[in-house]
Amino acid sequence: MELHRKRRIELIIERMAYKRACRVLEQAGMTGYTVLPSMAGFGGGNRWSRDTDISAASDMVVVISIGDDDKVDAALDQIANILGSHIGVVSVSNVDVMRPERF
Amino acid sequence: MELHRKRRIELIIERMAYKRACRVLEQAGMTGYTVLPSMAGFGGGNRWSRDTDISAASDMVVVISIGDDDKVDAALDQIANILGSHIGVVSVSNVDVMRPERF
Amino acid sequence: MELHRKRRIELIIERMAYKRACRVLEQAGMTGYTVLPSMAGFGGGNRWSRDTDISAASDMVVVISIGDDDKVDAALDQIANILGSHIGVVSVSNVDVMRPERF
Amino acid sequence: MDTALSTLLSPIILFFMLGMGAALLRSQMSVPEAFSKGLSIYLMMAIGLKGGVEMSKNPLTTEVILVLAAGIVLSFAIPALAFVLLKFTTRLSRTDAAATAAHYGSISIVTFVAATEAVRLSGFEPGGHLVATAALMETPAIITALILAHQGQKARGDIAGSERGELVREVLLNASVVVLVGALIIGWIAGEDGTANVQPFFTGLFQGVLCLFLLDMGLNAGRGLRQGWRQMTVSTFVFGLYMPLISAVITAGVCAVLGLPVGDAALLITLAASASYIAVPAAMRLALPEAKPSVYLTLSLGVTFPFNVTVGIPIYIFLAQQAASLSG
Amino acid sequence: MDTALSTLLSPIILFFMLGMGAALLRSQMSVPEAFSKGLSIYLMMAIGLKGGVEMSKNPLTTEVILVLAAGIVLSFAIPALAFVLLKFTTRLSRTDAAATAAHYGSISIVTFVAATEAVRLSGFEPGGHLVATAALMETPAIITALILAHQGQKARGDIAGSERGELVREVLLNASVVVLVGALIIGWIAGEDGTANVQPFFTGLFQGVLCLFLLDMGLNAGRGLRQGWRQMTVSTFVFGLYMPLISAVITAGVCAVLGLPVGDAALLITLAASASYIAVPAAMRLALPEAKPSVYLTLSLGVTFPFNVTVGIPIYIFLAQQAASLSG
Amino acid sequence: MDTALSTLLSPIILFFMLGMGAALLRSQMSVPEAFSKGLSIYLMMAIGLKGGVEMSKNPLTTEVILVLAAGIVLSFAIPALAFVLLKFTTRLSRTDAAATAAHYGSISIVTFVAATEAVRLSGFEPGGHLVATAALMETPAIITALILAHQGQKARGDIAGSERGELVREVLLNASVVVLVGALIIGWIAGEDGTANVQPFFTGLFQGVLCLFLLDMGLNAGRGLRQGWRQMTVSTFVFGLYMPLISAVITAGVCAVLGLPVGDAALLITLAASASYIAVPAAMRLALPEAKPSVYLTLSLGVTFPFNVTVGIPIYIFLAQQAASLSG
Ligand SMILES: Nc1ncnc2c1ncn2[C@@H]1O[C@H](COP(=O)(O)O)[C@@H](O)[C@H]1O
Ligand SMILES: Nc1ncnc2c1ncn2[C@@H]1O[C@H](COP(=O)(O)O)[C@@H](O)[C@H]1O
Ligand SMILES: Nc1ncnc2c1ncn2[C@@H]1O[C@H](COP(=O)(O)O)[C@@H](O)[C@H]1O
Ligand code: NA
Ligand code: NA
Ligand code: NA
Repeated sequence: MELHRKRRIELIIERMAYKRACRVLEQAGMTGYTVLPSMAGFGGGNRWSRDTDISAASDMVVVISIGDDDKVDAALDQIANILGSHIGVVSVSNVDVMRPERF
Repeated sequence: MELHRKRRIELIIERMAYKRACRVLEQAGMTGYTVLPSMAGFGGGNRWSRDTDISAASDMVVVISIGDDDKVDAALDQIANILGSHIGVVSVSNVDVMRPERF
Repeated sequence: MELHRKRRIELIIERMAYKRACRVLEQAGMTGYTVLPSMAGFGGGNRWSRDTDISAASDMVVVISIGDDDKVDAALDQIANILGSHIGVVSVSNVDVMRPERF
Repeated sequence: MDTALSTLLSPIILFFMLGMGAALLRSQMSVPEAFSKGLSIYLMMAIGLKGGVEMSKNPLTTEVILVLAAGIVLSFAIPALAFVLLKFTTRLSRTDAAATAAHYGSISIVTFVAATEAVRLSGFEPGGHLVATAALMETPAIITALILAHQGQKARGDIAGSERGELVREVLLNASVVVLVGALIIGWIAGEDGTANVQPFFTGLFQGVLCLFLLDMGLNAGRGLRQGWRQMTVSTFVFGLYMPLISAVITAGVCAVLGLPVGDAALLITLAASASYIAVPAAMRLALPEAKPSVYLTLSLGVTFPFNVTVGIPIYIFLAQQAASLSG
Repeated sequence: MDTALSTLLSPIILFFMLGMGAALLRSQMSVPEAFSKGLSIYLMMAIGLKGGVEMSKNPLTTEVILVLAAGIVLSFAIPALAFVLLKFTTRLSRTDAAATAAHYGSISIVTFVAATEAVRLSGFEPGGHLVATAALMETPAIITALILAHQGQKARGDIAGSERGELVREVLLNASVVVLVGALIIGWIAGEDGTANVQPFFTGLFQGVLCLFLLDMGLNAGRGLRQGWRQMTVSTFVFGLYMPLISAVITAGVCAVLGLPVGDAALLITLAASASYIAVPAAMRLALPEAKPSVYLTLSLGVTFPFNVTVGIPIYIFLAQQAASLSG
Repeated sequence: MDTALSTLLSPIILFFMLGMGAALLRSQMSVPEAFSKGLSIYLMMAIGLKGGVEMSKNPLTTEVILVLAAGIVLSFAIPALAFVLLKFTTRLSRTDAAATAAHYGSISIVTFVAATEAVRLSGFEPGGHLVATAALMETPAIITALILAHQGQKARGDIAGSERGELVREVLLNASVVVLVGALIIGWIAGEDGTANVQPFFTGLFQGVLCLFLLDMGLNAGRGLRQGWRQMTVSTFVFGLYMPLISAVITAGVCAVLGLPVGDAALLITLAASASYIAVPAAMRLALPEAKPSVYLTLSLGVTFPFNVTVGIPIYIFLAQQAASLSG
């Protein structure tokens, strides 16, 4: 199985802003992303938990997107802008994929 | 804390097919996996969202499985076969674990 | 976009014990974590599935926490203690982040 | 056509339109999946119980058995017709056409329930065995579709990780078959007296829950349509409108031959005209993963379902009246 | 003040206190989010339908239109007052003060529903158009707050990925506006007869469901208070207690001028005094992401909401009686 | 034994069997966790309220206090007996045996509810204080088990991250204790009149909701059994069948001595015979994480629960009748 090096963005971001982040990923040319719900967390000294948080205000979701170096760089610039206003954390790591033409 | 290098499979796959992927992981000798729900995504030009998608057809889940190089390679061969028919994306990365004998 | 190398803990742990793990992360000085629900899994020869598991006993959650090397090491020591009694798997990987002062 | 209007203005249909409208206007509101899945189990229990209780009051007549048989035959036959029409009028691949055809041979329980309410509103009382017919019509269409899809193709090796029996289990033991058939048998065993205590829940609330459920179905259908319509050609789109009418007319003929009363005929026609959007898509993902869900789901959920719930059902009641007057 | 006590000892309020107590004692229990979100959709459908049916019985009088207009004006005006008070008495930033002010101009549907039950218990019957007023009062406050926040500040570029219309869609097509207004119109169209079949679900169960929902609201409010109170100063905390009273007194004056009956006045006062904790926080995250949710959420959900549900509502009914006797 | 049959053929039990059958046949259907957790909160509110209302009608007699005390004593004592039996007849480790024993000392609310319905069907009316007894019996068993597990073992350091009070909070403030005890007190305070408005929801729907809930419980029990049975020996398996009977016979003796009426006796016997599968497993994961959940969960949920719901309850009613006739 031949594998190819790509970059994986993992963006933890407040729920109300995730669609903005997704649009940014699409505009940067990322071919796909997947959004996972989260149920609890801690940041800035505060704990939150989804089942006891009636508004979407402190709810976070996780956006995963795998893509080429260039596209990831383009996306990160825009994500930095979003995270200037919105609550969230972004990290990038190396992953190996099988069908490189799809990313 | 001594750490040991292993490989981590992250398989994003349509819900209806995830049990096939899990059987493949078990057959390849992976000692465990965990399946996470997802709530939205984008791929092939289409957006989907779980709460507004009455059938399981475009719902994706994420399967995480950590294991030895050999077993991961064996699993990837079979996963490639599944992804020949089913919707999904697989990626592999390096991780460090504490109790290597468990993988 | 300048990126900085950090470590990412991914702890898969039984639901009843996740708050213990979170306290450990906080005590070790990690600045944040996010907890994701999972829906199914396999380990030790047993499959489990959330929708058909009325008690929280075999339910797993995934705790993600990104931080400095030192803090991660401190946290791992304590997590090793927890995993001596509780069901779970921990792995660590390298990630790049944008605002290093936040971790 | 006065009852047609009063059907259209019943709260159930109005809530459906509300949901559909909100989705088309890109409202972000949604009913949580876990909640609406729970409601759907409630609805299936309720109609299963009701059907079973009614069946327990009458002996199994030949007419009942004929209706069941007619349902099965229709579910087997309609996909073949749908497949031919799709291959002639659209550019869908063999697999896509077969998968889509399966949806039209199978049924939509929500359409069935909405039709039941409309039939009652029009003053007819359908028999309990129509619920059994609905359950029996879910599956045969899938078999026809698989034969059509694989016909004349070299056998393909199994997908890794697939298991003997997983498709059969999915098709024969999915939630709607288990709950519908199970509740039907329970209603049959327990009878009117045995189920008296649970009636406030299953009968009293039924129409209210249906409003809530149809609001969600409207949201689903509207979003399905909005997201999927760009991938559809005009010829596939119109298939979603004329195919239910063709099935309805054929079934009206069958009803006339069998001499069914209006209530039963209206429901059998609705079942034939309705298209699956839960059970069959799931089965297709297992059995024909190469078929594109965006095609068959947009058609059955985004086009045919709203058509049936709003315009279709009054037409099917009208056809049932014609069929009954022909045979009567 | 006998009815005040009987309000406080009604199961609805007792379940609220149970939830709040459990949360303050750090119980880990919770109502699943999907379930309580489903229940909230039920509650909004129920009050929308009920309001619509009642409005269908009477023609649209000038009084009705005046109440609707008064609601809109209050929703626009209250945030300006709240903003001034916050800037004078607390150290909140301009943005935080504006965002918080928006919550107090908008409304809390659950407070409204609890007040409706209490008003009925006290022997008054509020009009159906108060539901419409509630829906209309959700939004204007947001506009005032945005003007206050941006006033005298240099324009900031848009956040990446933001889309024209996303805020408008969030504000005008959120779940509570869609369901409330939609159900109101459906109730209006279908009328008493048309909705008779769905009454067992929407009317019979209403108060029971409310108990369950308020148990969850108590858990939410208690946890909100426990987690957020350390980040609050005394001056912000007391704002959450006196602001509803100020809004209530002003609105009582308006009611006296308009000569509203006690039931309607009590609900309009409650709406003015209540603070949003779902719709406005969501809008603020989109429009003013720099404002700290821990401030405005703790205030509206952890302080003002419990205050209103327990102590506030009896006071507002009392004020409504005074206003009515003044004008009568 | 005619009532035994009619119990077995009641819709509630039939839906349980349907779920269990579907799970054993490997159906993939499931009730969403969020939905069934919501329903379980409803059920606990309903029985709590009902118990409280009934207790409000009668003064607190010595008999009531004796029943409460008997329940507590049984919950303390049964685990000791169960532990000895497990150590003698099986190869379970000390920890596993202690953890399993805790489950049998504690109770299953669903079994209690099913028994309440069966007792009513048999023509007896249980007292409201049995609900309070149920709540009181949840916890003592855990204490006995912890003593048994730690006895004669060197003290182990605390697990990292564990917090003083987390176990106590989990055990005394878990959802079932909070809701059950809270609703009981609310029912007591509000009384029959005060809860009249919420009765349609909490009483009218009760049995219907129970059907839906037991369908899900059947699915859970069936899957628990199917997944766990390979890890069980015959001796642990049969423990799940005879232990409830032993507890039942002992409790029947207690009931005879106390001279309890049939309805109360049947429920106290059922409580003693039932085994926890929610509260105790959660507590054991915190307090005895080394104990294997696959053992205790398969036993209590996969073996004892189905046994009790189908065969056990009729036996316990029969034992209660014998006890009453002995003492009467
Ligand atoms: N590059 C990607 N990164 C993360 N998730 C992806 C990616 N591509 C596809 N996906 C997920 O896989 C689903 C199907 O994608 P596709 O196979 O491109 O139609 C999408 O809806 C996403 O949820
Ligand atoms: N190698 C692995 N990769 C991913 N998840 C795992 C792995 N091993 C165990 N798990 C998860 O941890 C749970 C308990 O596993 P175990 O400790 O092996 O009984 C499993 O049910 C999985 O959800
Ligand atoms: N270091 C981190 N690792 C993982 N998740 C984080 C981290 N920091 C913050 N988060 C998540 O982001 C949310 C907001 O964090 P903050 O921006 O620090 O207020 C938290 O509630 C967590 O869910
Ligand atoms: Na059909
Ligand atoms: Na207000
Ligand atoms: Na017991």
